[in-house]
Amino acid sequence: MNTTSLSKIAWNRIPQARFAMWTLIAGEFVIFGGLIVVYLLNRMKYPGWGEMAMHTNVVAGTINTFVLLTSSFFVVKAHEAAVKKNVEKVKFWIWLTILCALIFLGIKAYEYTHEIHLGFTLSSPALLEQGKHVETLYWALYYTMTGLHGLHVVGGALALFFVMRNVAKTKSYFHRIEAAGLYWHMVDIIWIFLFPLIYLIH
Amino acid sequence: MSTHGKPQGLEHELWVPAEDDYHGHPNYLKVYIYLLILFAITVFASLIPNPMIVFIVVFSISIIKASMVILNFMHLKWEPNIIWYMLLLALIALAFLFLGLYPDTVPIERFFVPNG
Amino acid sequence: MKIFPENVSVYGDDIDFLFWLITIVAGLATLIVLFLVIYPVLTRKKHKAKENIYVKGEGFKQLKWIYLAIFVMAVADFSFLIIESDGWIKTQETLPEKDFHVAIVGKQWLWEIIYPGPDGKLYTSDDVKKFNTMIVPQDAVIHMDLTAYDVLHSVFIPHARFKFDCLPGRKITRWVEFTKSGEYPMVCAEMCGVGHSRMVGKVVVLPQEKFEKELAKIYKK
Amino acid sequence: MSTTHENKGFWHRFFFSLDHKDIGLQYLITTMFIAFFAGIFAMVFRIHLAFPDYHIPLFGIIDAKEYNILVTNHGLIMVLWLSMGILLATAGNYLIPTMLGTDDMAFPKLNKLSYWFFLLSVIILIISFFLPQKGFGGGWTLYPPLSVGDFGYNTPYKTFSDRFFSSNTFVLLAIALEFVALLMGGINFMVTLFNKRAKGMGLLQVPLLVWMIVIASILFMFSVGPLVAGTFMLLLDINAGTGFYDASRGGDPLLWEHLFWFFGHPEVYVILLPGLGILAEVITTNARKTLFGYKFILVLVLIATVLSLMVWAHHQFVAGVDPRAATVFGILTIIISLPFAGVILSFLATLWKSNLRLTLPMKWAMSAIVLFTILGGFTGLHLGAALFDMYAHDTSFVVAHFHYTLIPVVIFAGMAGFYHWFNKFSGRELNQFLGNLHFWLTFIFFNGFGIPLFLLGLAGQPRRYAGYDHIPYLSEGYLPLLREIATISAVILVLSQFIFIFNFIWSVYKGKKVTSNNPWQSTTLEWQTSSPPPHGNFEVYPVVYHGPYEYNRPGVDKDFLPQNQKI
Repeated sequence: MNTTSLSKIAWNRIPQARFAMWTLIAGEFVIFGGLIVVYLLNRMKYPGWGEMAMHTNVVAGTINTFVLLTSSFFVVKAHEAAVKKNVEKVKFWIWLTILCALIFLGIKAYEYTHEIHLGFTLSSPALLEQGKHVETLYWALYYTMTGLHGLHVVGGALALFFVMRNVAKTKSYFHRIEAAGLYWHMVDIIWIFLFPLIYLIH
Repeated sequence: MSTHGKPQGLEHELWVPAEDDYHGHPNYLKVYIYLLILFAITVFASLIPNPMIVFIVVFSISIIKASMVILNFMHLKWEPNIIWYMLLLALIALAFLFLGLYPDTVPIERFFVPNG
Repeated sequence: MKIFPENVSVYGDDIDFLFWLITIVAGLATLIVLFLVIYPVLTRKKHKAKENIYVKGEGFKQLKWIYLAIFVMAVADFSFLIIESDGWIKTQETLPEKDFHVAIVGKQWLWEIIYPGPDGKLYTSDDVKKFNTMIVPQDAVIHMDLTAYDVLHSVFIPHARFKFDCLPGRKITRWVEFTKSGEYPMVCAEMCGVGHSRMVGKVVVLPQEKFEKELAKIYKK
Repeated sequence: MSTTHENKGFWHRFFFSLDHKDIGLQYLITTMFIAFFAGIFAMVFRIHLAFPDYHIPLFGIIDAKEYNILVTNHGLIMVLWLSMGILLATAGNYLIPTMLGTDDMAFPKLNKLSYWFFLLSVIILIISFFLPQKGFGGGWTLYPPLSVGDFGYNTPYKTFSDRFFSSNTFVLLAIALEFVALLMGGINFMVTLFNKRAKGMGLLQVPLLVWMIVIASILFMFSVGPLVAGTFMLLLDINAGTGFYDASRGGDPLLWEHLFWFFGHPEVYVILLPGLGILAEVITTNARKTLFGYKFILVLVLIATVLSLMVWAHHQFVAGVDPRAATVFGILTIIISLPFAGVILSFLATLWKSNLRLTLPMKWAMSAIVLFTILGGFTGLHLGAALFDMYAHDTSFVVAHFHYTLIPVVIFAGMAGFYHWFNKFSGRELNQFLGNLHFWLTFIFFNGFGIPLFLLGLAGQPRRYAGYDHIPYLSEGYLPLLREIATISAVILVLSQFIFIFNFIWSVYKGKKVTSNNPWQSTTLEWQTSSPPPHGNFEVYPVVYHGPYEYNRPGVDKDFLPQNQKI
């Protein structure tokens, strides 16, 4: 059986790096999905959360969404360059992506400091003093979801960096760019869901 | 890795080329621009005063955006079925989780014994 | 030798019946399984190697006995379900008209029983709180509000075949009706810390007149 | 044992090795090490229940807090570390590449990393015993709010270092790390199955055990996700003062129960499926018959996999879930018993009219089927009926039920596999007399322990009590006697495992060398190479021509036809 031709991909034939990455991504979806399910249900249960959502910085969130969408585009460009085995272009697009990740994290850090300044923290003792017990949970979930996502941004950027360095050094392993890129897209997709849930619905 | 003793003969049937890029490439720029347009719609839709409508509009656009990224940027369109099945199973699991949790979360009123 | 503790509630018989029904049906299935395991062992020498049947178990014709067994099992299972759903709806999903209302609140590690007080309403200022001993009238539907102050607890009255968890932050109302007066244990069935095994209260079931006298005594204090 | 690795030192072999066989053995030894303690715990708390005044050597007379710690850690270790460590990690690592006829896993480095995470989780779990709380004691289900504070006395932790260096935090970290380890392992298994099969081996020619381990890994991955998020939230509840499970802050303790059992029920199948796979291998080899209904079993298992994601709330029938939802979960629970009935019946059909060899692995396998079906499966019907569950929930009946589902799968099927493959991975033979002694002692005293527990549960004995003598209705009649029988049996059950450990160690060093690579005359690929397999598993990559269970095939002169042998 010769399976190299494009049209005859059987239902289970896929290179192993990509296969492993897709499996990982499916697993990550369930983790974040669990958090989003918890968030959605509590959001339905406590209408008071809408008021809390107004305290988030929509402008910063919008810029961040744009940054991540753009970085996703950069990663596919890097993949396109990797297919052509063009090391310089791969390096260029990956560096742009990592720059986007840094911008994202910077804006997120600015948001966090602002919110902590307002008294919204993981445990929000300030809200408790005002008698807003239920609302503390909103901020706990906010920090959990965005924090976990932020960790994935860091992880994805590091993965991209190391893969790029290895590719630049050895001039091979180009398929790893796509695998790391897949992970980066997953980070983007999670944000696509987090952004409206956290920032837009009041 | 260097200590690996490799057996003789054919390793295994060449299931797939390990590095060859055998899937198609959509026009990434076009997809990116569509994504930006949808993103703009999302942001403007959030200005609607009714939160329920905002939720429905914004969440469905999110699903469209996510599937565009998955299908085009992540090349799911060209991936074999097993990846689809796997993602489908993840969605099924999440749907069950949501349905199972719903009756025990949303309609429940909080209660504390007064003067407890 | 009795298997269950003596049944003193109106729905206890349903539960005992369900147990015996499933046990008997499962017992018949057990005999079949044992036969299917032991018979091949006893006759293992009879089959010379090549007399074996090379059956792959494909297609309906070869699998028909298994399909039949699964079908029979499905029928049995669903009849259990139908039989038990009556009792489940009666005990859990419906609340008959109440004769007496009481709240049981779990607390590490005792049961706090809240009686409604002279006004007959719970959670008002004249409520009376008692610990560990709950007095209830006989032959009367008793509504129990189950909740907890700190961690999860679970009210378990074995003689009444009643069990339900007490969760902090929510009120769950279930009912029970005792058919016989006496003292019955009320234990905690959910891990609640070091004193879990010492969290043993009792239910005192009294005939109506005697119960009213006792209740009046409690309210007086 | 180490014929192929003489030139490598201990550290190289048991810490840095990339070979999947070494990693499998690393898993085996680590899990046996930790399970040894869990077994001792069980012995100690059982003795405490039946003979509260007995001064237990090394432990003394244990108090309620120590009792809770022992029970909790017994459950945690047995379910999360032993069961998955043996059936998924050990069996998967050792057997998947050898059965698929390839040299190693798809990602050997990831495999090694996965073991390191597993080892780290074990170390962190052990550290949790040396923290001020002396171990976690809030029940293996870790239900908050009990698991958030000082589970012993409900006194909240004061400072951050108190909270972080507490047994709660460390146990949760250990669990999280173990999940990560098994997720990495699972990805590896899956990719290996799909991408590294021997030439000619179609997906339906893969031995059932490999399929079962891979399906179990996938199921594990999809069910564990929400619990990983939940564990993260519980860690924050303990350490950062959030209120995800605190009702006064808008959280909900029931949320944890849902997330936990959303994983916890599929977990039962994660353990069960590899067990069934081992049974399939052992039964076909010893029955000298082809497996009845290979595809049928595979389809049933796939159905059960999807169904198992929607039955979890039957652990919570009386935990405050909506009773109407409980009805739905009850129906689904009953439905999921049907596919497994089909699998067991297929195994029984394989035995039917067979020319079976009553070898030691076969004894383990057949008793696994009997015990699992009769006392584990059928009592599941009792508990699946929500109305009876209201009475039996959280009593010893449940304890007996899940011991009768897990022990046949983990111990009996696991031992069947161990005795079956021992001469493959060690190159030596086990002592048959000690093996038989181990089997019969385990079989008899497991029942001597389990059946009294059923009766105690029916008498209304709640679980996790550190003593029943102060409760009148539980200390009258024959109940104390039953507890004593159960305790003595449990003690002998645990002690008889020492026979096994002795036999294992003795046979590894002093056992008779195997004379044949394929002593059971089995067909699958791992038997077609030397014992133990060399580095890289095969001298020449095998080429596969047949399905995995070609026994007594018409037209073949021998009664078995190896997968890599042309007719």
